[in-house]
Amino acid sequence: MQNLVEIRDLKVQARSDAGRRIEIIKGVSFDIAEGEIVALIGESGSGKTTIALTLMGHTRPGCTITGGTVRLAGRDLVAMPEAGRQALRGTEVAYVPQSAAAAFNPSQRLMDQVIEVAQIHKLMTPDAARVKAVELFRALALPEPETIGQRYPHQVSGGQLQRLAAAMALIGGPKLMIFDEPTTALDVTTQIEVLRAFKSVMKLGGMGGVYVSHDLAVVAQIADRIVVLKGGEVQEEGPVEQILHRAAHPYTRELLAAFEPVPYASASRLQAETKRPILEVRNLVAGYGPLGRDGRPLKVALNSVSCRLERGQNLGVIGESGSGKSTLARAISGLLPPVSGKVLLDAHMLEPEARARTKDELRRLQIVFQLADTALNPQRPVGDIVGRPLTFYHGQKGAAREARTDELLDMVRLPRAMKHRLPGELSGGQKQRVNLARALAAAPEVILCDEITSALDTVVAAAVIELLKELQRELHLSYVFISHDLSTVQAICDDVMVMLNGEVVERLPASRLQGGAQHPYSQLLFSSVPKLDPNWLDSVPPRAAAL
Amino acid sequence: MHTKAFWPTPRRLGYHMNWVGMIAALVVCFWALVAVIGPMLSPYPPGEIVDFDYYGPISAKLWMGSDYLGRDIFSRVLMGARYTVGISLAAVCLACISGVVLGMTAAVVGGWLDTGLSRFLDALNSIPSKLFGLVMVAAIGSSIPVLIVLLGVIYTPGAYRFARALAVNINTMDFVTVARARGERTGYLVTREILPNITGPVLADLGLRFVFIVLLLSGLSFLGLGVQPPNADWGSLVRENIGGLPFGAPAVLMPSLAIASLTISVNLLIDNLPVKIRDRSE
Amino acid sequence: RATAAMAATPVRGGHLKAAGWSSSTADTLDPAKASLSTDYVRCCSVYNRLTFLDESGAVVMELADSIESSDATVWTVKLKSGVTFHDGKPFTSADVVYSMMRHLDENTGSKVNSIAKQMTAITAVDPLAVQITLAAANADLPTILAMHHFMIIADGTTDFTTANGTGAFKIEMFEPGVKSIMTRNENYFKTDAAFLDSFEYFAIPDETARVNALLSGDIHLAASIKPQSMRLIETQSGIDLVKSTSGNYTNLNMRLDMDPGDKAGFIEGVKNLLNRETIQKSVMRGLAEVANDQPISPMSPYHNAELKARDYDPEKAKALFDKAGLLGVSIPVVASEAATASVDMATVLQQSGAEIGMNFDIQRVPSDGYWSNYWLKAPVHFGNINPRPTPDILFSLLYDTNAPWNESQYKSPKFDAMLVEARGELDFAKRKEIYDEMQVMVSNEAGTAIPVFLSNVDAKSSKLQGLKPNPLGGQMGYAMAEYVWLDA
Amino acid sequence: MNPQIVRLVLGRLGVALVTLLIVSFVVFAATQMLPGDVVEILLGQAATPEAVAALREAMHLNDPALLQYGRWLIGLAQGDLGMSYANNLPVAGMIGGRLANTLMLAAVTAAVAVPVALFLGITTAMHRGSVYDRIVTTGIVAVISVPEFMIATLAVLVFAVWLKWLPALSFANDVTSLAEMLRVFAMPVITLCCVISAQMIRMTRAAVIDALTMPYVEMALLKGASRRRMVMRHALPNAIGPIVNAVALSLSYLLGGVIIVETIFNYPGIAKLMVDAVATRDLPLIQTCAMIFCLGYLTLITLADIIAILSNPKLRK
Ligand SMILES: Nc1ncnc2c1ncn2[C@@H]1O[C@H](COP(=O)(O)OP(=O)(O)OP(=O)(O)O)[C@@H](O)[C@H]1O
Ligand SMILES: Nc1ncnc2c1ncn2[C@@H]1O[C@H](COP(=O)(O)OP(=O)(O)OP(=O)(O)O)[C@@H](O)[C@H]1O
Ligand SMILES: [Mg+2]
Ligand SMILES: [Mg+2]
Repeated sequence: MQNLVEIRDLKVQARSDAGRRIEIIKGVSFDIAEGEIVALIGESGSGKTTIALTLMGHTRPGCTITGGTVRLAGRDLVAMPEAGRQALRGTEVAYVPQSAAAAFNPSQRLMDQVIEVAQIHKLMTPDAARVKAVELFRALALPEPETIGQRYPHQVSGGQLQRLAAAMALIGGPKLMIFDEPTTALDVTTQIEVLRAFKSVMKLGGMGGVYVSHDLAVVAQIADRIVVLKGGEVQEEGPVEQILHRAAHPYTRELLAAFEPVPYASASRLQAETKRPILEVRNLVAGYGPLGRDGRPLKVALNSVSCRLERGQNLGVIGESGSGKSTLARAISGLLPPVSGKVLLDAHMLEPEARARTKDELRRLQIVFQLADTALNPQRPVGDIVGRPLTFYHGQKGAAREARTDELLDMVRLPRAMKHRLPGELSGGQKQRVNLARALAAAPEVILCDEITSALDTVVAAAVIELLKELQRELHLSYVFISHDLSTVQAICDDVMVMLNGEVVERLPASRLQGGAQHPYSQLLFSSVPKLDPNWLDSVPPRAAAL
Repeated sequence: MHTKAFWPTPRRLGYHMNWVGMIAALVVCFWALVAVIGPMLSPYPPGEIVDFDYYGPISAKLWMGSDYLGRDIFSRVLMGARYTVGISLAAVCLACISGVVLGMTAAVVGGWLDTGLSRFLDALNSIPSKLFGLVMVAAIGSSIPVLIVLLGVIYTPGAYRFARALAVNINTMDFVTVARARGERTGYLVTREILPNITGPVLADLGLRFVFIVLLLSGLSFLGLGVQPPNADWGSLVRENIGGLPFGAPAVLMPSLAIASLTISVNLLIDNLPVKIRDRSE
Repeated sequence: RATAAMAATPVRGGHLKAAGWSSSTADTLDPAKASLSTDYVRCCSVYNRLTFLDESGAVVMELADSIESSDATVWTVKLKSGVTFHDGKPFTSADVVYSMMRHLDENTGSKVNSIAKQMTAITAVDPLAVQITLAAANADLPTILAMHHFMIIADGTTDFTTANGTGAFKIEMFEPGVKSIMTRNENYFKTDAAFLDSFEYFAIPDETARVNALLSGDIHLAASIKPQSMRLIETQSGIDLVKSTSGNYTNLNMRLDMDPGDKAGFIEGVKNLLNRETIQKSVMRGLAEVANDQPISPMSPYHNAELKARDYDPEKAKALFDKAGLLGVSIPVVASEAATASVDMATVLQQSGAEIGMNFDIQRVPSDGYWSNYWLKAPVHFGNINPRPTPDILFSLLYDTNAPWNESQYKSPKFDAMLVEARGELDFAKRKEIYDEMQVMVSNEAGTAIPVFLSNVDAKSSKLQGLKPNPLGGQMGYAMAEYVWLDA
Repeated sequence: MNPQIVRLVLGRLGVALVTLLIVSFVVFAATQMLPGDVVEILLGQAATPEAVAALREAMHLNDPALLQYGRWLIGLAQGDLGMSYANNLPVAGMIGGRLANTLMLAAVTAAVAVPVALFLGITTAMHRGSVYDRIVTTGIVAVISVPEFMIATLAVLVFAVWLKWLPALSFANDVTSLAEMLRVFAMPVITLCCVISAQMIRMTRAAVIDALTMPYVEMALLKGASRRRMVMRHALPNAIGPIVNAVALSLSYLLGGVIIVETIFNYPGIAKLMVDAVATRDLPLIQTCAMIFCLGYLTLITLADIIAILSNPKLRK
């Protein structure tokens, strides 16, 4: 019998900056049966999105399908004229993008955008479409299904928007749904609700689906079959159980391995603990906007936060998006002067503003940012970026600086030749290493790491964590490690602090994370982390409060 | 591993420019060259009346005909290049340098400096440029330095606005924050972190502004404020010979062509600026 | 020719649109303050003078019936009877007295205050007779009274937002700097004049635009056309040119009391270095007559024909400059579009200078403000002098020691004495003799170099008839409105 | 109304007001620098020193500049624009008719140029890279590069002198009917359109192209929307901010920048009035004209800002 989708020997070419043609999809073939959900998994840049888009007969600007066929319900999307594809999009096959926040037109009401498919293809009257949309909202467990459509995209949360995107895709009654990393940008607590909603509507509609992700645990919950991609080629293909438990391909195994947290042995646990913490924060209050009459900012992002970090140890800070994690890092480093509270470095009080701090204080406390893309000046070569702190703090110049730069690149496992490259010519993982090397150049004692692994894919992130650990051993560093990903925190921290709405709700040693949490929010957070078990999602009790 | 110099090889780093851009660049270079050496090549002094005929046609003696007084247009166009290209270039550099420096500083320092500068330059910008030029020339007289400064001042607010908007965006980037956290001073932030990231758009803007300055200069010539005779910029040449337009006299067509070729080329050059290419997908 | 004869018969009716070259918000209907050509044209069409000059330069009575004097000091002016103002008021001697007295009042801001000052008493003898007493004898009074500023307004007029005159046209609309529209005065006292139904006058300062407006048929007359535009106009059918050489000139003023004009030899050097022929041929395209540094034009009966124009003599000039120690010194020369053709003349001088190692540095300044900021003030600058009816007026305005516009600060007691003497001299031959000598003096001694007399060219549609040259300037000495007509 | 919008709009108005104050100072300072004595111009060269001194006193010209500035500013605030030095008429009366002319020309030009520019800008963005796009964008560059007096003179020669279709002057002809008005305004409007629409087209095109790269436009494509729908429904509404800004900047040119067009077509607008005023050193008139230009500019820019604020759905209730 005929499959819903048959992809045969698909080849996609892209034009490189210099006009050279490169093949980014190198002959991919797989099928999707009616009602089956197939997951595409692989590292960043492996071609997942590209393949997903070819299912709609679309390629990004600069790319072209150069060979093979993509059959949807028997019709070849590659050979079809553009008008024919236009007619299929939204009706036969629909797409749920990675970032719904970006995919919604900010100047139109949600309802108008949800029913747009019906209008474009004249599937039903606008009123009928609206009725159907409300039904879908209800099915997707959106709050206030009757009125939520009247809002604008910025007036709903990320998780809700992601479900609205699904509603937008579903309204045309497609046979095939494509989800492109629909939960990657969400908090774990939100992710679980969204996954649940997707799973239920898919089951209900009996539709076929493609689910793109790099997270094996998420895929395990929703997919029937997994296709593992790397470098534009299929590495391995099989039912979920088989991939999870009997993976044949080394890359798949690497993926699985990166998922398992490596137990962390503290570097300094073994040494005699000094009583003097290297960094201490007392009752820090900080926020944004003008100060109010009570001396507090308009938007308080940190409400009396205290914590301490022992020398040679690591402190994890965890919490959902917007809980104030980054604000804490900015307040400690003096970028956002706190309105009250104290920051002590090695028992010595620091000025609230970075500008007022001495060079030496600044040197001892370094900060590394999440997005390596924006944290590195795109116009300066790597050597300059890493060398600047050497000149600035240590007055090194010329050959001495060159030599030290080389050492630092060695330290973060980058080839010395990278010195001459611009950041734009590096991969995400490499950028993050440069970012780290720059902090190390200052010869700091404490490094504040703000989500430094969140933008990396799992295999690369694991390597960076390993590197951090090694550096700590060699250089006696202490880290404040901010993340929303529990397993990374577990992999590197001694103590963990859970934040919610600018307050610390719980502090506990990393070893007691599982099962040790007392605060209900911490419990929710920890229990929401997906497991590699395909039945995990159904086993977690639904909880409306997370919405 | 051997110590081979890791200078990017041409395969990895190059400049690409299409043929339109290339032709435009050639024309611009040509006029720049004429501005430098042109007057040495001119067959007659620009002020000498060499022909008793006026609006004369192209001939072996007068390569571009004669003007309304019977002077050699070819010599005058060569001489005008120096003024049009020179004044406009100096003015555009002045406007862009001051605008960009002020804009970046305002964006980085913020606060009152930003507010004050923005308001003041906005105020300047709101005065129509030709009338501002008219009042200022009436007030302080016309000479080449005055013209350059005047045109520079007129176009500074625009450059400021543009540079400030770009710099404000760059200023929010994490790498600037990192530099701040490191304790860097404003001077470093402006020159090393912000400037390299806005040069592209600023250059494009500079080119467009150059065109506007050339045109404003000719507009000022129309109002009788411009370069001193017997010298003249191209705008003045067009203006003083406009009476020859009905006969299609080369005296009016040639300087017009010169202006058009320069401004169109500059525009096309900007639109097709060479793109720096590093092939990232290897 | 038949057509010419037919065309010579005036036709009544029509709306004339004519364009001058300058106007501003300072445009006025007050004849005492009139200073731009548009003012003169407008005032001429609504007011009358006591006398005017015909195309031969002869004095003709207008509002006056006769002007007589036995000693050239006390003059009796008999007025025409039956003349009425636009508002119906009869014209009497009171109006004349009021009009004349205004020029003596400092607060009026009259442009001819200095000339009017010689009238020590102006009294009404009876309703149709006025007696004017002069400080000293002046035989030219009838000519002086033909000056545009001495137009007659109604007694007691202070408001000049509109005009109440005796002229051929009534003001219908007047907007300073924009335009004015006049309609025929049906009660005009001259019967064979004022043929047009209405007359619209405005300025198009841009010469090219003015010519184009004429060529496209938007206007009937474009005043004061540049020589370079003639080639275009001559190719067009239906367009005529009216040329008049009237004594208008653009001159180079070198102040005798300032460096470098105070250095002996400089002024003479410049006068020798001015290539008059090039200016006449190239700059003016032949629409000029070579002059010799004195202001009395060949049109005037007092012109000294003996005084030949200086030859272009760069060698002599070089020697003179060398003697003055000025060779190679940069000398600023101020020129402006405001003074007709001055920039081009400066260029010619500069080029001649360059050939003998003299460095004239042309400073072209904007036309606006030129007359108040540079004229009479800069050490070396250009001026432009409109035609005046008599040598006396020219000399007393421009060369007398106390002349208000003594352009080069020429100060000669002998010259001043001769001026007074000639003024009171009623005998033409004797007078001419004195003026001849004065012309030689000015030509040799004053710091004013007058290279050529400019011809004025007005271009008009051939529909417009009756326009003749006049010594007082273009557009029939600005008074064309009542004489011209439009062929249907 | 959303209080945040009200706050933002009030903020913009406040900023405009402050700018206007600064402008008034700049204008006053610049006019004070003009050489040439008004009194001498008024009284003529022959005036006695006493008369000059008396008039100076009467006109308060001997007061300190700051006092004069204060007096002028207070007058402005009360709507008293002063008397013209040149002909002693109230400045307000002299400006009135001229301002109406300028606004009329500006309005007709805007009515023609803005729709044309938006159309061309949007369609070129839609068909980016096509032959049509290339022709239009190259044409724009060519048009920007020609001095406007050249365009105007050429237009007069062709349409008025040779073809005799249109009058060479705009104001010398009385307008009695709409057709007549179109004929009379045709040439200045054509010239001005050439001058101002180029920049609008460029900016509109850039803004729409920018908006077309947004993910929600790609999303619309994946919903099966046509190219037209993508541009009109998704890209355009989000490009309003930069587009109105470009339009406002271009239109502000129509007030003070049209001096050359006014000169060539002999159109009695306010720019020419100001040039005349500079020539006669008529300070009250110069100052008032300059203030009108600045006010016009600030009004347009502020209006554009407010439209941009209102079109931003994040701020809409
Ligand atoms: N327009 C384009 N021009 C050139 N190369 C492209 C283009 N679009 C994608 N590529 C390249 O194609 C490859 C596959 O890209 P794709 O977006 O499909 O990856 P992905 O697996 O979805 O990655 P991610 O997990 O980061 O979303 C990458 O190497 C990418 O750099
Ligand atoms: N510049 C700012 N102005 C106003 N409010 C801000 C600003 N930056 C952050 N906030 C607010 O402060 C609160 C804390 O933000 P913060 O960036 O510290 O969160 P976070 O925990 O780091 O979140 P994420 O995981 O998304 O990075 C949030 O509610 C955020 O909206
Ligand atoms: Mg992807
Ligand atoms: Mg954060």
